[in-house]
Amino acid sequence: MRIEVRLFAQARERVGSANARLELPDGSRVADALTLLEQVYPALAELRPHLALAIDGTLARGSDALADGNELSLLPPVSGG
Amino acid sequence: MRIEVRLFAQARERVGSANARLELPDGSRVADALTLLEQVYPALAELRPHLALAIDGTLARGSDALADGNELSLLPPVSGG
Amino acid sequence: MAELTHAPIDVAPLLAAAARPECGAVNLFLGTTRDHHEGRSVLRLEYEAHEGMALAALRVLEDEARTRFELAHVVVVHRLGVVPVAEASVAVVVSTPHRAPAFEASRWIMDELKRRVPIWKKEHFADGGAEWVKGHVLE
Amino acid sequence: MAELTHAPIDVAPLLAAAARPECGAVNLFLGTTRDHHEGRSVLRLEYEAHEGMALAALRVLEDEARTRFELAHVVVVHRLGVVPVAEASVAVVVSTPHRAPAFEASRWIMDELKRRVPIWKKEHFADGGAEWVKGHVLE
Repeated sequence: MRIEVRLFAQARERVGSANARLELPDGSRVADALTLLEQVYPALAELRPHLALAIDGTLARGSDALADGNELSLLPPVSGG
Repeated sequence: MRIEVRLFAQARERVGSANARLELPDGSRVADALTLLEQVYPALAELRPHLALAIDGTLARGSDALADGNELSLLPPVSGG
Repeated sequence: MAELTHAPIDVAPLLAAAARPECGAVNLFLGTTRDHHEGRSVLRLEYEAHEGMALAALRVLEDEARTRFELAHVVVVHRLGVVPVAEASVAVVVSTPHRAPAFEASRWIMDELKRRVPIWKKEHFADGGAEWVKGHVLE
Repeated sequence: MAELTHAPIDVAPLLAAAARPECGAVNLFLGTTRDHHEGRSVLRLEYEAHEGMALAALRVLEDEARTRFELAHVVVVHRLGVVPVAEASVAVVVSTPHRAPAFEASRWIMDELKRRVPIWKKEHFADGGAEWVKGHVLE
Protein backbone atom coordinates (compact mmCIF):
# COMPACT_ATOMS: atom_id res chain seq x y z
CA MET A 1 0.00 0.00 0.00
CA ARG A 2 0.98 3.60 -0.55
CA ILE A 3 1.31 6.07 2.34
CA GLU A 4 1.69 9.84 1.96
CA VAL A 5 3.96 11.23 4.64
CA ARG A 6 3.85 14.84 5.79
CA LEU A 7 6.80 16.25 7.68
CA PHE A 8 6.85 19.38 9.80
CA ALA A 9 9.44 21.64 11.40
CA GLN A 10 12.56 19.70 12.48
CA ALA A 11 11.27 16.52 10.80
CA ARG A 12 10.81 18.40 7.53
CA GLU A 13 14.28 19.91 7.73
CA ARG A 14 15.97 16.63 8.58
CA VAL A 15 14.34 14.97 5.58
CA GLY A 16 14.77 18.00 3.35
CA SER A 17 11.17 17.85 2.17
CA ALA A 18 7.66 18.45 3.50
CA ASN A 19 6.39 15.29 1.84
CA ALA A 20 7.44 11.71 1.22
CA ARG A 21 5.75 8.67 -0.26
CA LEU A 22 6.17 5.16 1.13
CA GLU A 23 5.33 1.78 -0.32
CA LEU A 24 4.59 -0.65 2.52
CA PRO A 25 3.37 -4.23 2.67
CA ASP A 26 -0.31 -4.70 3.53
CA GLY A 27 -0.80 -4.99 7.28
CA SER A 28 1.91 -2.44 8.05
CA ARG A 29 1.58 -0.29 11.12
CA VAL A 30 2.67 3.27 11.87
CA ALA A 31 5.87 1.99 13.51
CA ASP A 32 6.77 0.13 10.31
CA ALA A 33 6.43 3.32 8.31
CA LEU A 34 8.70 5.14 10.75
CA THR A 35 11.30 2.40 10.63
CA LEU A 36 11.36 2.54 6.84
CA LEU A 37 11.61 6.35 6.92
CA GLU A 38 14.54 6.14 9.33
CA GLN A 39 16.34 3.78 6.97
CA VAL A 40 16.01 6.29 4.15
CA TYR A 41 16.54 9.35 6.39
CA PRO A 42 18.75 8.34 9.34
CA ALA A 43 18.62 11.92 10.69
CA LEU A 44 15.02 11.22 11.75
CA ALA A 45 16.07 8.59 14.31
CA GLU A 46 17.18 11.13 16.90
CA LEU A 47 13.81 12.87 16.67
CA ARG A 48 11.69 9.72 16.88
CA PRO A 49 11.23 9.57 20.69
CA HIS A 50 9.78 13.10 20.60
CA LEU A 51 7.48 12.73 17.61
CA ALA A 52 3.73 12.67 17.75
CA LEU A 53 2.04 10.93 14.84
CA ALA A 54 -1.25 11.41 13.06
CA ILE A 55 -3.15 9.39 10.48
CA ASP A 56 -5.34 11.57 8.27
CA GLY A 57 -5.20 14.38 10.81
CA THR A 58 -6.01 12.27 13.89
CA LEU A 59 -3.36 11.47 16.51
CA ALA A 60 -2.17 7.87 16.24
CA ARG A 61 0.20 5.39 17.90
CA GLY A 62 3.00 3.27 16.55
CA SER A 63 0.79 0.19 16.88
CA ASP A 64 -2.07 1.63 14.77
CA ALA A 65 -2.67 -0.03 11.43
CA LEU A 66 -2.17 1.84 8.19
CA ALA A 67 -4.38 1.61 5.14
CA ASP A 68 -3.67 2.38 1.50
CA GLY A 69 -3.87 6.10 0.83
CA ASN A 70 -3.43 7.16 4.47
CA GLU A 71 -1.68 10.40 5.19
CA LEU A 72 0.85 9.96 7.99
CA SER A 73 2.02 13.17 9.73
CA LEU A 74 5.23 13.43 11.72
CA LEU A 75 4.69 16.10 14.39
CA PRO A 76 7.72 17.26 16.43
CA PRO A 77 7.20 18.86 19.85
CA VAL A 78 4.89 21.83 19.35
CA SER A 79 5.75 25.45 20.18
CA GLY A 80 2.92 27.67 19.02
CA GLY A 81 1.90 30.92 20.64
CA MET B 1 -12.09 81.37 56.79
CA ARG B 2 -13.70 80.33 53.55
CA ILE B 3 -13.75 76.68 52.38
CA GLU B 4 -14.76 75.52 48.93
CA VAL B 5 -16.57 72.20 49.10
CA ARG B 6 -16.74 69.78 46.18
CA LEU B 7 -19.38 67.07 46.22
CA PHE B 8 -19.43 63.93 44.14
CA ALA B 9 -21.91 61.21 43.20
CA GLN B 10 -24.39 60.52 46.04
CA ALA B 11 -23.03 63.47 48.04
CA ARG B 12 -23.60 65.79 45.10
CA GLU B 13 -27.12 64.50 44.57
CA ARG B 14 -28.07 64.75 48.24
CA VAL B 15 -26.92 68.37 48.31
CA GLY B 16 -28.27 69.16 44.87
CA SER B 17 -25.03 70.81 43.80
CA ALA B 18 -21.46 69.89 42.95
CA ASN B 19 -20.13 72.83 44.97
CA ALA B 20 -20.75 74.60 48.22
CA ARG B 21 -18.99 77.39 50.11
CA LEU B 22 -18.56 77.43 53.86
CA GLU B 23 -17.56 80.18 56.25
CA LEU B 24 -15.84 78.67 59.28
CA PRO B 25 -14.10 80.09 62.34
CA ASP B 26 -10.30 80.05 62.24
CA GLY B 27 -8.94 76.81 63.71
CA SER B 28 -11.77 74.71 62.28
CA ARG B 29 -11.10 71.13 61.32
CA VAL B 30 -12.53 68.91 58.59
CA ALA B 31 -15.05 67.44 61.03
CA ASP B 32 -16.34 70.93 61.80
CA ALA B 33 -16.94 71.56 58.13
CA LEU B 34 -18.87 68.30 57.82
CA THR B 35 -20.98 69.09 60.87
CA LEU B 36 -21.90 72.46 59.42
CA LEU B 37 -22.69 70.87 56.03
CA GLU B 38 -24.97 68.34 57.72
CA GLN B 39 -26.87 71.13 59.45
CA VAL B 40 -27.53 72.76 56.09
CA TYR B 41 -28.02 69.48 54.20
CA PRO B 42 -29.34 66.84 56.65
CA ALA B 43 -29.45 64.23 53.84
CA LEU B 44 -25.65 64.08 54.06
CA ALA B 45 -25.70 62.60 57.58
CA GLU B 46 -26.57 59.10 56.42
CA LEU B 47 -23.64 59.14 54.00
CA ARG B 48 -21.08 60.47 56.46
CA PRO B 49 -19.76 57.15 57.85
CA HIS B 50 -18.92 56.08 54.28
CA LEU B 51 -17.33 59.30 53.08
CA ALA B 52 -13.66 59.75 52.34
CA LEU B 53 -12.41 63.32 52.51
CA ALA B 54 -9.70 65.25 50.73
CA ILE B 55 -8.13 68.66 51.24
CA ASP B 56 -6.84 70.15 48.01
CA GLY B 57 -6.81 66.72 46.37
CA THR B 58 -5.05 64.85 49.18
CA LEU B 59 -6.92 62.38 51.41
CA ALA B 60 -7.59 63.84 54.85
CA ARG B 61 -9.13 62.95 58.23
CA GLY B 62 -11.81 64.60 60.28
CA SER B 63 -9.14 65.82 62.71
CA ASP B 64 -7.09 67.57 60.03
CA ALA B 65 -6.98 71.36 60.24
CA LEU B 66 -8.47 73.52 57.52
CA ALA B 67 -6.99 76.71 56.15
CA ASP B 68 -8.57 79.62 54.35
CA GLY B 69 -9.09 78.80 50.67
CA ASN B 70 -8.86 75.03 51.08
CA GLU B 71 -10.89 72.85 48.78
CA LEU B 72 -12.63 70.09 50.73
CA SER B 73 -13.87 67.12 48.68
CA LEU B 74 -16.55 64.70 49.85
CA LEU B 75 -15.85 61.34 48.25
CA PRO B 76 -18.50 58.59 48.58
CA PRO B 77 -17.47 54.93 48.20
CA VAL B 78 -15.81 54.58 44.81
CA SER B 79 -17.00 52.30 42.01
CA GLY B 80 -14.84 52.90 38.95
CA GLY B 81 -13.99 50.31 36.33
CA MET C 1 0.43 57.44 31.21
CA ALA C 2 -3.12 57.29 32.49
CA GLU C 3 -5.88 59.32 30.89
CA LEU C 4 -9.47 60.27 31.53
CA THR C 5 -11.70 60.85 28.54
CA HIS C 6 -15.28 61.91 27.92
CA ALA C 7 -15.22 60.27 24.47
CA PRO C 8 -15.31 56.58 23.47
CA ILE C 9 -11.98 54.88 24.19
CA ASP C 10 -9.98 54.31 21.01
CA VAL C 11 -7.90 51.17 21.56
CA ALA C 12 -5.91 51.28 18.32
CA PRO C 13 -3.35 53.86 19.52
CA LEU C 14 -3.19 52.12 22.91
CA LEU C 15 -2.22 48.83 21.25
CA ALA C 16 0.20 50.54 18.87
CA ALA C 17 2.01 52.11 21.82
CA ALA C 18 2.12 48.74 23.59
CA ALA C 19 4.01 46.97 20.77
CA ARG C 20 7.52 46.73 22.21
CA PRO C 21 10.46 44.85 20.68
CA GLU C 22 11.64 43.64 24.10
CA CYS C 23 8.22 42.17 24.96
CA GLY C 24 6.50 38.93 24.10
CA ALA C 25 3.09 39.68 25.58
CA VAL C 26 0.51 42.44 25.36
CA ASN C 27 -2.70 42.29 27.35
CA LEU C 28 -5.65 44.60 26.82
CA PHE C 29 -8.53 44.47 29.27
CA LEU C 30 -11.74 46.35 28.60
CA GLY C 31 -14.44 46.86 31.20
CA THR C 32 -17.69 47.28 29.28
CA THR C 33 -21.25 48.28 30.14
CA ARG C 34 -23.33 45.16 30.74
CA ASP C 35 -27.04 45.21 29.96
CA HIS C 36 -28.04 43.66 33.29
CA HIS C 37 -27.12 43.77 36.97
CA GLU C 38 -28.62 41.70 39.76
CA GLY C 39 -31.61 40.81 37.64
CA ARG C 40 -32.36 44.34 36.46
CA SER C 41 -32.05 45.50 32.89
CA VAL C 42 -29.41 48.25 32.54
CA LEU C 43 -29.76 50.93 29.86
CA ARG C 44 -26.45 52.72 30.38
CA LEU C 45 -23.82 53.59 32.95
CA GLU C 46 -22.78 57.06 33.92
CA TYR C 47 -19.36 57.81 35.38
CA GLU C 48 -18.20 60.75 37.41
CA ALA C 49 -14.75 61.46 38.88
CA HIS C 50 -12.73 63.81 40.97
CA GLU C 51 -10.65 64.21 37.86
CA GLY C 52 -7.50 65.55 39.46
CA MET C 53 -7.40 62.93 42.19
CA ALA C 54 -8.48 60.14 39.84
CA LEU C 55 -5.74 60.90 37.35
CA ALA C 56 -3.15 61.06 40.12
CA ALA C 57 -4.40 57.79 41.61
CA LEU C 58 -4.34 56.05 38.23
CA ARG C 59 -0.76 57.19 37.65
CA VAL C 60 0.30 55.89 41.06
CA LEU C 61 -1.38 52.61 40.15
CA GLU C 62 0.52 52.46 36.87
CA ASP C 63 3.82 53.13 38.67
CA GLU C 64 3.15 50.49 41.30
CA ALA C 65 2.13 47.94 38.67
CA ARG C 66 5.21 48.75 36.58
CA THR C 67 7.48 47.96 39.53
CA ARG C 68 5.54 45.05 40.99
CA PHE C 69 5.12 43.15 37.71
CA GLU C 70 8.20 44.48 35.86
CA LEU C 71 6.05 45.94 33.11
CA ALA C 72 7.72 47.44 30.07
CA HIS C 73 4.58 49.43 29.36
CA VAL C 74 1.31 50.18 31.10
CA VAL C 75 -1.56 52.56 30.35
CA VAL C 76 -4.96 52.90 31.99
CA VAL C 77 -7.69 54.94 30.31
CA HIS C 78 -11.02 55.58 32.03
CA ARG C 79 -14.03 57.05 30.29
CA LEU C 80 -16.36 59.46 32.10
CA GLY C 81 -19.94 60.50 31.40
CA VAL C 82 -22.48 58.18 29.80
CA VAL C 83 -21.16 54.83 28.59
CA PRO C 84 -23.72 52.93 26.49
CA VAL C 85 -24.18 49.15 26.68
CA ALA C 86 -21.27 47.14 25.16
CA GLU C 87 -18.95 50.17 25.12
CA ALA C 88 -15.81 50.34 27.25
CA SER C 89 -15.58 52.42 30.41
CA VAL C 90 -11.99 51.39 31.13
CA ALA C 91 -9.03 50.05 29.18
CA VAL C 92 -5.88 48.60 30.74
CA VAL C 93 -2.95 47.80 28.44
CA VAL C 94 0.29 46.20 29.59
CA SER C 95 3.36 44.82 27.83
CA THR C 96 5.74 42.32 29.40
CA PRO C 97 8.61 40.09 28.25
CA HIS C 98 6.68 36.94 29.35
CA ARG C 99 2.95 36.36 29.47
CA ALA C 100 2.12 35.39 33.07
CA PRO C 101 2.83 38.87 34.53
CA ALA C 102 0.74 40.46 31.77
CA PHE C 103 -2.38 38.66 33.02
CA GLU C 104 -1.50 39.18 36.69
CA ALA C 105 -0.80 42.89 36.25
CA SER C 106 -4.03 43.53 34.33
CA ARG C 107 -6.07 41.80 36.98
CA TRP C 108 -4.30 43.55 39.85
CA ILE C 109 -4.73 46.96 38.23
CA MET C 110 -8.47 46.40 37.80
CA ASP C 111 -8.87 45.17 41.40
CA GLU C 112 -6.95 48.15 42.79
CA LEU C 113 -8.62 50.66 40.47
CA LYS C 114 -11.99 49.70 41.94
CA ARG C 115 -10.69 50.35 45.46
CA ARG C 116 -8.45 53.35 45.11
CA VAL C 117 -9.59 55.70 42.38
CA PRO C 118 -12.24 58.38 43.01
CA ILE C 119 -14.56 57.44 40.17
CA TRP C 120 -18.25 56.71 40.63
CA LYS C 121 -20.63 54.68 38.53
CA LYS C 122 -24.39 55.11 38.31
CA GLU C 123 -26.59 52.46 36.75
CA HIS C 124 -29.63 53.60 34.80
CA PHE C 125 -32.23 50.85 34.68
CA ALA C 126 -34.90 50.02 32.13
CA ASP C 127 -37.50 50.18 34.93
CA GLY C 128 -36.78 53.89 35.27
CA GLY C 129 -34.63 53.75 38.39
CA ALA C 130 -31.01 54.82 38.71
CA GLU C 131 -28.55 53.89 41.44
CA TRP C 132 -24.97 54.57 42.38
CA VAL C 133 -23.16 51.27 42.53
CA LYS C 134 -22.24 50.22 46.05
CA GLY C 135 -18.52 50.84 46.16
CA HIS C 136 -15.45 50.80 48.35
CA VAL C 137 -14.72 53.42 50.98
CA LEU C 138 -11.62 55.22 49.75
CA GLU C 139 -8.64 54.69 52.07
CA MET D 1 -14.22 30.70 15.55
CA ALA D 2 -10.46 30.11 15.35
CA GLU D 3 -8.47 31.21 12.35
CA LEU D 4 -5.01 30.79 10.92
CA THR D 5 -3.60 33.62 8.84
CA HIS D 6 -0.45 34.31 6.88
CA ALA D 7 -1.02 38.07 7.17
CA PRO D 8 -0.61 40.42 10.16
CA ILE D 9 -3.40 39.95 12.70
CA ASP D 10 -5.97 42.74 12.54
CA VAL D 11 -7.37 43.14 16.05
CA ALA D 12 -10.03 45.77 15.27
CA PRO D 13 -12.61 43.30 13.90
CA LEU D 14 -11.76 40.85 16.71
CA LEU D 15 -12.56 43.49 19.33
CA ALA D 16 -15.68 44.65 17.48
CA ALA D 17 -17.00 41.06 17.48
CA ALA D 18 -16.21 40.74 21.20
CA ALA D 19 -18.39 43.71 22.24
CA ARG D 20 -21.42 41.97 23.75
CA PRO D 21 -24.31 43.65 25.57
CA GLU D 22 -24.50 40.82 28.11
CA CYS D 23 -20.81 41.12 29.00
CA GLY D 24 -18.86 43.42 31.29
CA ALA D 25 -15.35 42.28 30.36
CA VAL D 26 -13.33 41.80 27.20
CA ASN D 27 -9.77 40.54 27.32
CA LEU D 28 -7.40 40.56 24.38
CA PHE D 29 -4.07 38.81 24.72
CA LEU D 30 -1.38 39.17 22.06
CA GLY D 31 1.71 37.01 21.91
CA THR D 32 4.35 39.07 20.13
CA THR D 33 7.83 38.44 18.74
CA ARG D 34 10.44 39.41 21.33
CA ASP D 35 13.83 40.64 20.19
CA HIS D 36 15.77 38.35 22.53
CA HIS D 37 15.67 34.82 23.93
CA GLU D 38 18.04 33.29 26.47
CA GLY D 39 20.59 36.02 25.87
CA ARG D 40 20.51 35.86 22.07
CA SER D 41 19.26 38.62 19.83
CA VAL D 42 16.22 37.49 17.80
CA LEU D 43 15.57 38.95 14.34
CA ARG D 44 12.24 37.29 13.63
CA LEU D 45 10.14 34.22 14.32
CA GLU D 46 8.83 31.84 11.73
CA TYR D 47 5.73 29.70 12.31
CA GLU D 48 4.63 26.55 10.59
CA ALA D 49 1.53 24.44 11.23
CA HIS D 50 -0.28 21.31 10.27
CA GLU D 51 -3.05 23.68 9.28
CA GLY D 52 -5.93 21.23 9.31
CA MET D 53 -5.02 19.74 12.67
CA ALA D 54 -4.09 23.14 14.16
CA LEU D 55 -7.40 24.70 13.18
CA ALA D 56 -9.31 21.72 14.57
CA ALA D 57 -7.28 21.81 17.81
CA LEU D 58 -7.84 25.56 18.21
CA ARG D 59 -11.58 25.11 17.76
CA VAL D 60 -11.65 22.35 20.36
CA LEU D 61 -9.74 24.70 22.68
CA GLU D 62 -12.29 27.45 22.09
CA ASP D 63 -15.16 25.07 22.83
CA GLU D 64 -13.55 23.78 26.01
CA ALA D 65 -12.77 27.31 27.19
CA ARG D 66 -16.31 28.45 26.40
CA THR D 67 -17.74 25.73 28.63
CA ARG D 68 -15.12 25.81 31.38
CA PHE D 69 -15.16 29.60 31.88
CA GLU D 70 -18.72 30.32 30.70
CA LEU D 71 -17.47 32.58 27.94
CA ALA D 72 -20.00 34.52 25.88
CA HIS D 73 -17.42 34.87 23.12
CA VAL D 74 -13.98 33.47 22.33
CA VAL D 75 -11.74 33.67 19.26
CA VAL D 76 -8.15 32.54 18.78
CA VAL D 77 -6.19 33.69 15.73
CA HIS D 78 -2.70 32.39 15.02
CA ARG D 79 -0.41 33.84 12.40
CA LEU D 80 1.88 31.61 10.32
CA GLY D 81 5.03 32.38 8.34
CA VAL D 82 7.48 35.11 9.33
CA VAL D 83 6.43 37.31 12.26
CA PRO D 84 8.71 40.34 12.69
CA VAL D 85 9.76 41.69 16.09
CA ALA D 86 6.92 43.41 18.03
CA GLU D 87 4.21 41.94 15.78
CA ALA D 88 1.63 39.47 17.06
CA SER D 89 1.81 35.75 16.33
CA VAL D 90 -1.32 34.97 18.30
CA ALA D 91 -4.44 36.81 19.49
CA VAL D 92 -6.90 35.48 22.06
CA VAL D 93 -10.12 37.44 22.61
CA VAL D 94 -12.75 36.53 25.20
CA SER D 95 -15.90 38.21 26.52
CA THR D 96 -17.46 37.39 29.88
CA PRO D 97 -20.14 38.87 32.13
CA HIS D 98 -17.56 39.37 34.96
CA ARG D 99 -13.86 40.04 34.72
CA ALA D 100 -12.12 37.26 36.66
CA PRO D 101 -13.01 34.49 34.17
CA ALA D 102 -11.84 36.69 31.29
CA PHE D 103 -8.29 36.71 32.68
CA GLU D 104 -8.40 33.04 33.67
CA ALA D 105 -9.73 31.90 30.31
CA SER D 106 -7.14 33.90 28.34
CA ARG D 107 -4.33 32.44 30.38
CA TRP D 108 -5.66 28.90 30.18
CA ILE D 109 -6.11 29.11 26.42
CA MET D 110 -2.51 30.28 25.95
CA ASP D 111 -1.15 27.54 28.23
CA GLU D 112 -3.13 24.84 26.43
CA LEU D 113 -2.42 26.23 22.97
CA LYS D 114 1.30 25.77 23.60
CA ARG D 115 0.73 22.13 24.55
CA ARG D 116 -1.96 20.95 22.18
CA VAL D 117 -1.81 22.70 18.84
CA PRO D 118 0.49 21.48 16.05
CA ILE D 119 2.23 24.77 15.38
CA TRP D 120 6.00 25.18 15.40
CA LYS D 121 8.13 28.25 15.98
CA LYS D 122 11.65 28.83 14.69
CA GLU D 123 13.81 31.60 16.05
CA HIS D 124 16.14 33.40 13.67
CA PHE D 125 19.04 34.95 15.56
CA ALA D 126 21.16 37.98 14.83
CA ASP D 127 24.26 35.77 15.10
CA GLY D 128 23.11 33.92 11.98
CA GLY D 129 21.73 30.82 13.68
CA ALA D 130 18.15 29.57 13.63
CA GLU D 131 16.52 27.08 15.97
CA TRP D 132 13.18 25.42 16.47
CA VAL D 133 11.96 26.30 19.93
CA LYS D 134 12.02 23.35 22.31
CA GLY D 135 8.37 22.45 22.61
CA HIS D 136 5.89 20.03 24.09
CA VAL D 137 5.38 16.52 22.79
CA LEU D 138 1.85 16.48 21.41
CA GLU D 139 -0.41 14.10 23.34
